Amino acid sequence: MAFILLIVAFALFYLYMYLGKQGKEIWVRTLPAMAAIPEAVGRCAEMGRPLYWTPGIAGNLNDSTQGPQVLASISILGYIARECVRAGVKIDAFCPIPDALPLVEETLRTAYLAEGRPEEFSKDMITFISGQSPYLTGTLGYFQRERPASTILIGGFYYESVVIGEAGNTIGAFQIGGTNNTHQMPFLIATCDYMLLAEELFAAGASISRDPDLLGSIKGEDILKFIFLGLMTVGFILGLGNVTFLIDLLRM
Amino acid sequence: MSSETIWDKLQNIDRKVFYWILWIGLMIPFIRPIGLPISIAPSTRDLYNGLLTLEEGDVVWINIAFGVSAWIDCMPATVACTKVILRQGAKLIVVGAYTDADLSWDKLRNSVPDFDQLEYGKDYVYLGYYTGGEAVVAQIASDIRSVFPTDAYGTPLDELPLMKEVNSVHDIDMVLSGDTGDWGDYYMRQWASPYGIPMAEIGIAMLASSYMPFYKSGLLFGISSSSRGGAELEKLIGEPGEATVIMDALSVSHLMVIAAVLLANIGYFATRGRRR
Amino acid sequence: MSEVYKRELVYLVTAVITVIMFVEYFFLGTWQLAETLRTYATIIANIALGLGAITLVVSHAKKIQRRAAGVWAFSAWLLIFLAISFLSGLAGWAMTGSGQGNPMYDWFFRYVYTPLGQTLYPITGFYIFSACYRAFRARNIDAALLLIAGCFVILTNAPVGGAIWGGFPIIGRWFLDYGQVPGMRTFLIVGAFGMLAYGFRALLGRERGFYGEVAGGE
Amino acid sequence: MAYPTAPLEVLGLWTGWLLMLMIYSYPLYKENIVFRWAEHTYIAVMLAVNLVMMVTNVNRIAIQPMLQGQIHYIIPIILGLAMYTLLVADYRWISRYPIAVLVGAGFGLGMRGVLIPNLLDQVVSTITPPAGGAAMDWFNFIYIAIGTICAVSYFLLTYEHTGALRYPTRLGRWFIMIGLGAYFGNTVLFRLSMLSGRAQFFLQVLKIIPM
Repeated sequence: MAFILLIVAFALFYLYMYLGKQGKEIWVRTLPAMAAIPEAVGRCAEMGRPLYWTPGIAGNLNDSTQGPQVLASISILGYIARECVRAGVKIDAFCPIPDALPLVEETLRTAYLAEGRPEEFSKDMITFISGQSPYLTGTLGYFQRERPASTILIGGFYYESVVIGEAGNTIGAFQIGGTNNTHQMPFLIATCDYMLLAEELFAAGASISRDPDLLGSIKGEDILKFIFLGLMTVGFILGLGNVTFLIDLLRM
Repeated sequence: MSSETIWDKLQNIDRKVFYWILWIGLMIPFIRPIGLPISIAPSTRDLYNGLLTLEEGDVVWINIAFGVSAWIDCMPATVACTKVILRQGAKLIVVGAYTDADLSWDKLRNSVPDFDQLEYGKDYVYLGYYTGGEAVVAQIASDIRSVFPTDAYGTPLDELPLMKEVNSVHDIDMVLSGDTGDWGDYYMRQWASPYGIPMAEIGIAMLASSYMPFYKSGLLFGISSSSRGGAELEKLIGEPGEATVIMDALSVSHLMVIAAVLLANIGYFATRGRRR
Repeated sequence: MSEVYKRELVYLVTAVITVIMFVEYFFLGTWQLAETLRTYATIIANIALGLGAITLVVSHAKKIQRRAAGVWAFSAWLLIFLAISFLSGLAGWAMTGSGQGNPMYDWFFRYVYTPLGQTLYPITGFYIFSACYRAFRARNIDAALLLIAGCFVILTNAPVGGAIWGGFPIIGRWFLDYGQVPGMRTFLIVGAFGMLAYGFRALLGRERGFYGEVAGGE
Repeated sequence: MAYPTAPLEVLGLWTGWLLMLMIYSYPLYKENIVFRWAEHTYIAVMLAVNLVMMVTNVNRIAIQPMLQGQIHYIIPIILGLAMYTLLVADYRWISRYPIAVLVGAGFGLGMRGVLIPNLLDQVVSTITPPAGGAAMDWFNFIYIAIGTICAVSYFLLTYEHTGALRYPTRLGRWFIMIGLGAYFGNTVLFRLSMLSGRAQFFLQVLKIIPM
C-alpha cells in the first residue's frame, strides 16, 4: 500500500506541475510568514541593524527528518537574501551544520550576484559554530552585541528554539519562525511574530517563487489531502458502524 | 507614563525578575523538603510490570541515548529499571549513543549496588559508544559483532561468556531505550516492529508525549516520562532516589508557572478594556 | 558542457541515490548498495566538520587581526583553547586508541565540556518560564485553548496538582492521551505531504533553491 | 555519589560550578565579560571534542576498513575532502557532489520513512473503532476522528477557507491549539526538571545539601 501511495502522490504532483506549465492558473493562499519577510527586512533597514538567519541544528543533510527542513530553510534564505541586498541590509547567517555551509555560501553569493552587487558578498556573513549548546551561547552573545532587528528561525530545531526565540524577544527583534518538528512548534508560536507550521515550511519557497511548476506540486498536495480527508471521513462513518474493511485494505 | 497602573507594569515585567524568582524558588525544596505523595501513571506501571515478567537468564539490551545533560531526566528511571532487571536474574547489555556514554555508564554502574554482587562479562556487559543512526540499529539487529567487535574495554565479544551466545536481535529478550532524541524511533522501527521484541521507553517528557500512540498501539509495553517517571519507578521498587528528591522542586516550579500564567491573564484582562 | 558538470549531473546524483533508497525499501528489504551509500553519507558528513572548523578558525583569526573591539581577546582565547584541547585529545587517541586517552583532554571533557552541557540544556527552563508568561494569555479562543490544555498538563505532571484537586491529573491525562492527538497527528500527516512534494521536486531537479539557484528561474 | 576528595576532582567540581554561574549570568543579569569568556571556552572545547570524534569515527568506519582491503572506502573519503573545494573559488562547484550524496540519502530515507508511520498508520489509527463499548472510548474515537479531519483541512493551501471549508478549518485550528498546549505543558516538566537538577548541584557543591 505504501508503494501505491507513493506512486499516487508522485502522479498527482507531476500532473499538476504539468498543468501549471500549460498555463492553468493555480492560486495559493498567502502565507503570512512569507508575506512578512519584506517587513522584517524593512525593519532592519530602518534601524540600521543586521538580520539574523539560522536553519536550526537538528541534523545533517543526510538526516531523513531534519535534512529536508534545513534545505527548505536554505531555499527561503535565497529569497530573504535578495530582499536584504536590495534594501542594503546585512545578513548574519548562523549555520551550525557543516555540510550545509557550501549551500548557504552559494545561496548568499548567488543572491548578491543576481542583484548586481557581487562585490558586497563576504564569507564573514556566515558564522559556523559546532555543537548545539555552543551554537546557542554564540547566538545569545551575538544577540546582545549586534542586536539584530529581525530574526528568521526557520528549519529543523531542537531545544534551542525557545532560547533563541525568547532572547530575540528580549532585544525586541521582529521574528519569523518555522519548523516541521512538532516538539518545537509551540515555542516558535509563543516567541515569533509569524510562523510556518509543518507543511507550510516546505511549500514556502515554492509559494513565493510564483513558478507554475512549483505551485503545481502544492496543488497536487492538496488533492492528496482531499483523498486522505475522504478516506478518513468514510472510514470514520464505517467505524461508527464497526465496519473495518477499509482498515484491512489500508493495512495491506 | 504616569498613568501606568500596576496591571500595565505586570504586562511588561522584566524577564530577569522571573528568572531570579524561579532560580531561588527551585532551591528552597531541596533545603526544606515537602514530600508530596505522587501517583503512578498507567504507562509507568506497565513498564514496571513488564520488567517483572523477565526470567532468570533473559537478556536485556539497554540503549543509553541521552547525554550527561539529561541525566536528571532519564537516569533515575534507568537506574530503577536496571535494579529490577538484575533482581529478576536477567543479564544486561548496555550501549551508549552519545559521546559521553562512558560517563553515563559509570554513573549507572555506581548507582546500582546490585552490580557489586555480579560478574562483569558473565552477568552484564558494556559495549560502549556507537554512532550511525537508524542504519546502525538495523545493522546490530542482524549482526552485533559487525558494529561491536569488542566491548568498550577492548575485549573481543567471544571472550565474554555472556556474549558467546548473543549474536543478533534474536538472542535478546527485551530492549529499553533511554532517549532525548530519535533513537527510540530507530529501535521501534528496526527492532520492535519487525522482530516483535518487547520494548519500553525511558524518555524526556516530550518523547513520552510523542510515543504515546505507540504505547497505545502496543508496540511499547511501557513508558517512563522524565524525572516524574523516574520518581514513580523509585516508588514502585520502594527505594526513593534522585528523582524523588527533585519532585518537590518540580511542584514548586510548576506552581510558579501557574502563578505567572494567572498573573499574566489577570493583568491582561484588567488592562484590555482600557486598551480598546 | 561545464553547466552539465556543475548542475545537471549534480541533480542526477541526488535523484539516483533517492531512487536507490526507494528500490531497497519497496523491493529488496536490505540492499548492500544502499547500506554502503548510507555509510558513505555518514563518512562525508563527518569529514565536512573540518570545513566548519576552518570557517570558524578563519573568522576568529580575522577578528584578532582586525583587533576587533571587545572580541579579539576572546577569539584569541578560543583559538588557543581549541588547539590545546584538540591536540591533547588527538595525542591521547594516537597513543591509546581511546577518545579520552589523554589525562588533560579527559579532564577538559569531564569538568569543562560536560558541566557546560549540563548547564546549557537546562537554561531553557528560564526561557520557558517567561515564554509561558507571554504565550499563555487568553487573548482569543486559540490562545485560550492553548492555555487550558497547557495548564492542565502542567498540574498533572507536578505532584502538587493532584494534591490541590484530584481532578487535575484526570483531566490532564486525558489531554495527554487523547486531547493532543488530532493536532499532533495532523502535523505528522501534512508534514509528510510537504516532504513528499518537496522531495519529488528535488528528485526531478525542479527544486534548486537550496543549491543557490533562484527558484522559478527568475 | 559522595563529595569528591581528590584535588583534581574537587578542582573539576568547582570549575563546573563556576562555569554554570558564568553562563547563568546571561539570563540572571546580562551579557557580560564572564559569560563571553565561558561562551568562547565552550565553543572551543565542543569543537575540539567533535573534531576528535570525527577523527576516531572516520578512522573506524572508513580508514580501518580501507586498510583491511575494502578499497572502495576511498570514495567517501575523496568525496568528503571534495567539500573543501568550497575554499577555492574556481573549484567551488565540486563541493556540490558530496552534498548531492547527502541530500539524496536524506530525501530517500525521509520520503520512504514517512509513508507508513506518518500517513497510513495515522489514518488507520484514526478510523479504528474502539474495541470495548465504553461511552468514553467512543467519545475519544469521535473526538480524534473529527479533530484530525478538521485539522488536516486547515492545511489546504490552494483553497480559500470560506464556504464549506470555513467551519472545518476554524475548528481544525482549535484542535491544533489544544495539541500544542498539551505539548507545551509537557515540555515545561522536562525543562524545569533539568533546571531543578542544576539548582540541586549549586547547593551540593556548596555543601548545603549532601551530594
